[in-house]
Amino acid sequence: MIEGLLTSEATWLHFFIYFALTLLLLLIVLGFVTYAILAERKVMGFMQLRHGPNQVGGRWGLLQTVADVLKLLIKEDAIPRAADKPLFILAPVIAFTPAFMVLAIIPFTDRFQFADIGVGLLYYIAVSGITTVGIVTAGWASNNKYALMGAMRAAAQMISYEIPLVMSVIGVILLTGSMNLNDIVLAQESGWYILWQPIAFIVFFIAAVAELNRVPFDLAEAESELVAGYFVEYTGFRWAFFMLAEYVYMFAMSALITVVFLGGWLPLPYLGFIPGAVWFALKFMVVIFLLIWFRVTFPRIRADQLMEFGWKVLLPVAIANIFLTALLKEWINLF
Amino acid sequence: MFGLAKGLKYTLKNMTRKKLTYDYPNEPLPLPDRFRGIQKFYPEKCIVCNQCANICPTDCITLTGKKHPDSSKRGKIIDTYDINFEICILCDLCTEVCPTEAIIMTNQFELAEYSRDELFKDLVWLDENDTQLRRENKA
Amino acid sequence: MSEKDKEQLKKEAAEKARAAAQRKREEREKKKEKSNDSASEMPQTTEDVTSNQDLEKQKAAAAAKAKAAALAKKKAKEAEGTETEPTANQDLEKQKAIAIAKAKAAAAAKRKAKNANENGDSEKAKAIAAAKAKAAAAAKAKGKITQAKETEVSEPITPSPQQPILDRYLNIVKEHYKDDILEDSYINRMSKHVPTIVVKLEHYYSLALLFKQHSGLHFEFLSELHGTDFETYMEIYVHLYSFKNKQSVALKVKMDRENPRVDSIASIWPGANWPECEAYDLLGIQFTNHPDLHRIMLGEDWVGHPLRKDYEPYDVEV
Amino acid sequence: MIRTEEMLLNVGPQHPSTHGVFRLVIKIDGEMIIDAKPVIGYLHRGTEKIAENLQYTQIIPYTDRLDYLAAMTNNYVLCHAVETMMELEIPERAEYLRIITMELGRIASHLVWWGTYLLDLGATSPFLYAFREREMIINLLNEISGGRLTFNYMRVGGVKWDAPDGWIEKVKAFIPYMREQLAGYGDLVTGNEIFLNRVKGIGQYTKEEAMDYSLSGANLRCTGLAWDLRKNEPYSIYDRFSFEICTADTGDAWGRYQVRIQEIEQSLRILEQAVEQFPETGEVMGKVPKVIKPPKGETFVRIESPRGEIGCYIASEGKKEPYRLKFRRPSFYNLQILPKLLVGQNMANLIAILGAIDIVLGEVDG
Repeated sequence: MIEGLLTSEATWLHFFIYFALTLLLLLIVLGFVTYAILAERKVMGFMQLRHGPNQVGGRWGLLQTVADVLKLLIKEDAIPRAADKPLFILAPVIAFTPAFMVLAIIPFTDRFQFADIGVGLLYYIAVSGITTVGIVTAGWASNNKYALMGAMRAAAQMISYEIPLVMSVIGVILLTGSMNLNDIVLAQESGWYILWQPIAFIVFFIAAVAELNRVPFDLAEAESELVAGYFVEYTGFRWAFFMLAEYVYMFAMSALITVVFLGGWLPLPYLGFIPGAVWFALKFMVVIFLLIWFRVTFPRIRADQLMEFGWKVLLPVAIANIFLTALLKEWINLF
Repeated sequence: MFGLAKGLKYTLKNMTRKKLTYDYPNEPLPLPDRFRGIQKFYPEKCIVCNQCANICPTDCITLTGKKHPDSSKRGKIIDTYDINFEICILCDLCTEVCPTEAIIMTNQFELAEYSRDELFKDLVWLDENDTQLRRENKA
Repeated sequence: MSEKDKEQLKKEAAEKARAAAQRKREEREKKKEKSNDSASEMPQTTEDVTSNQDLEKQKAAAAAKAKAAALAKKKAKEAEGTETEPTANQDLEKQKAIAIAKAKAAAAAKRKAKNANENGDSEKAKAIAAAKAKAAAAAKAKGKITQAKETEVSEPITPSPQQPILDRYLNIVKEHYKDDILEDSYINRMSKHVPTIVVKLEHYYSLALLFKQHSGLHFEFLSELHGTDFETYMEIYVHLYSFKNKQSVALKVKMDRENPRVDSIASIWPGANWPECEAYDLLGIQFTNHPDLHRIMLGEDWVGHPLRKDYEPYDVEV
Repeated sequence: MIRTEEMLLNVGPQHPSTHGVFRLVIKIDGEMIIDAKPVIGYLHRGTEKIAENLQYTQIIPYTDRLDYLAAMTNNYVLCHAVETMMELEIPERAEYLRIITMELGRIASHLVWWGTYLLDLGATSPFLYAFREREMIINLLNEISGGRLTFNYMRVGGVKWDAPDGWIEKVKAFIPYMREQLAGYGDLVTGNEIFLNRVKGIGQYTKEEAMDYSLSGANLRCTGLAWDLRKNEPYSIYDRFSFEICTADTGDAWGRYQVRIQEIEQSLRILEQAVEQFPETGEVMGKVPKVIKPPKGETFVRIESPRGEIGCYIASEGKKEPYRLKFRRPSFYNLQILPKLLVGQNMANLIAILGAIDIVLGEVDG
């Protein structure tokens, strides 16, 4: 449907339809962010024997995040005097934009996708890498030692983990023979890639958590060490932008994992009567839950150990996986 | 990896356990009888012996007595009695030394005020403070 | 008017103005000084200190008198046969050797008495009384009886179980030093019978070093170090412990109160570093050769040393 | 050409992981620490000076505020010092109550350490689990003393209150519960590979260094020296209980972790026996003169607090007030080794090392 719109005649009507659809996605994403934060707090609360937010919006605290965002919006916008002002203002934007841009290529169902690019996977990884620039910019522009250290950590971490992330999906690409996300989903009809590529999944998942800067890889923030890392000087809506970027990115990454390894909108056998959107949402939520669950349980990894793990464990394993997959593919082709 | 899995199992198990936090300001905090909260003062029991003011480690109690109005009786009665809750540490020593139990502890512990002056509690306030009085006052 | 005249006039005017300004300034300064004089009446002037000293001397004299009175009382009591309470306060200027000898004599007598009579309490009591009398007699025979010795002699209980340990310490110290470097040594019964050694100020460091390094002493653990202001002198109290020998010792050193200065032992036990800083901060004791002596608790701009007994709180705002 | 620069970083006095107002000025090269200088005194309240004008009973509430995580031991050390001077006889029942409350306090203190240490390392949950159990202990102590943190429970010659009805049974029921939770802690943290990597080999020192720097408590025992004043110089009635001195031989943060966790177990053992032997009846206050006036002289006693060796020195002139009162505060001594441990470590290890020493700033600053 959307694909049709893109290639159709450029009329005002089509523009508005497309615009409306984009707005819809934006609302979905913002709605997701609102409730992902709530869900995270609730799940963390439950696992820690607390109730979590339950004051604003009834027993389940449904309006808690809304109230928080409102508070952030009316907060004073403080910019440190010694900060590099233009960069300080620009940084949240740089961090935030790519997180939204990557959403364009995610196939939520077989119909609902904004851009069906041939190299979708590559596009995702390339664009998402820009977020790091935003984080480093923020850390530099704040003119704060903690922020700078956080930014440096973030840069080192992103570079080290981008590589295993890419390497691990090469196995999937080898099996599919395409970098198009629709093709990847359709290739999983015989079985999800989590079954065919378990090693790739584990490597990808770990690298993804690191890319998302989440526990146990939250070194860039590291509340107990660097106070708040790169956004220590940010307040109000600028800070909210970082938060938003983080959660939108989490949304995108979970969606990507769902698409690449969990068969996207594909149903389980004999359950095809349930619509694809529901399947997608279910798998997506499992991934999100996993991320939250990790956050509740694990302590933070140390910076040098993180590097060591990335380069000495994940990367060799990912490369070995490519080799194995190639062998497997040849072997299957033999018969 | 095994240790990580064990940890994950532990947190998951706790997800369904009974929650420990409760709705504090709406649900009062259950406190034992011996709890040391803001003092209650009985002016009629006080014999102005000054022991509480003397034992107070932070010197937050000031009191004055006056002659008994009924001239046939001896001794003094209390005139003013102030506790400065800016410096009171609720150590319970004043109630411990009081021979007549004229000053006792209550279970009331919420002391937040908007100004420091309001923390200066006088005889009237301390006399009227009679919620959740402590039953057992002497060891 | 020529320009020169003008200039001269200007100069003169300027000079006048300057002179006036000068005068004003001087006046102002004078005023300031006056006000300063009235404002800066801090208690720590030399006069006050000396008067304090005088006071202390008087106090000391009074204390001595009181002691003498107490002594007389005690003697009377002894004659009646009642037991006097052991006051732990030894008179520190007395020679320890005699004291120890006497204590030993008392102990021997006591032991004898104990050995001889183990049948009944009454007998025991009698024996103890006899022993005491003997010891007292022996002490008297020696002539110069001092208060400290008497209290030790009249002690009703057996010598402390720690006495041999203290003797051993003293022997080791004697081996290493020709002259007498100790001011005093005794068992502090109030402090779980810890052998206590008071060393002369100049030998403090070397004795501490000996205590750590000698294999028979080997106090490798500094448990506590602090100073006390005793009004007539300052004192450093060091509690040492040997994990090897399972023994402890309290090492004390006294110093002049007006200019307290002592060697630092932080190079022997690094653990003494901060406690010495604390003693410096709160009591003003100077530790020579300390690696980093600074005011650890109060900050460098604090006036005075709070734990000194003559401390007057100094507050800018008051 | 890359130019590097040293950076001076002010960690604290307000920082999430300094556990109070503790300031650390570090010189760093990248994330590597070249030099560290601790600055303390932000919480100095002059307890020792205040105490010179107070009667002994009045000092007890002040001791609560030194090591506010284990106030019972602080209460005890002061009372013990005065009792040693006056040679007082303490009734049996009071001794047992003292032991029970002190050991409960020790467990509570170690639980706080466990929770906050993991919080320093980035794990949020253990803190809440630890506080669940600590809350139960605090409730128990609240029931007997009337305070949740500042107990003011012990008195010279005994304790203030007798145990309320059913209190001993509650303690009895708490012991197996705590054991069960302790096993859970093991699942959650002790076997966790990330955690092990964070603590093993971190902040290591030898036995000799530990002794030199006057370390005590778990900081000393983690080097393999079996030294516990409860066992080696028994005070109160600790010689009646059988328990072991927990040691580790690694001398690093992992060793300290193990020692503290085992100490919780040993404290439970002591509690178990104490509750079993608890006398049915008896006084809780010994025969004490109305006004406490220790004789002229001085004393120094030391006991084992959760943080190490806490000592109390009293110089008395035979008056109601002490002439000089001095506390040997274990955290103050333990913290001295910090600069030495930090050199050459990175920022993340700073937190791990500082946390493992287990300081309470109220105690460091006196």
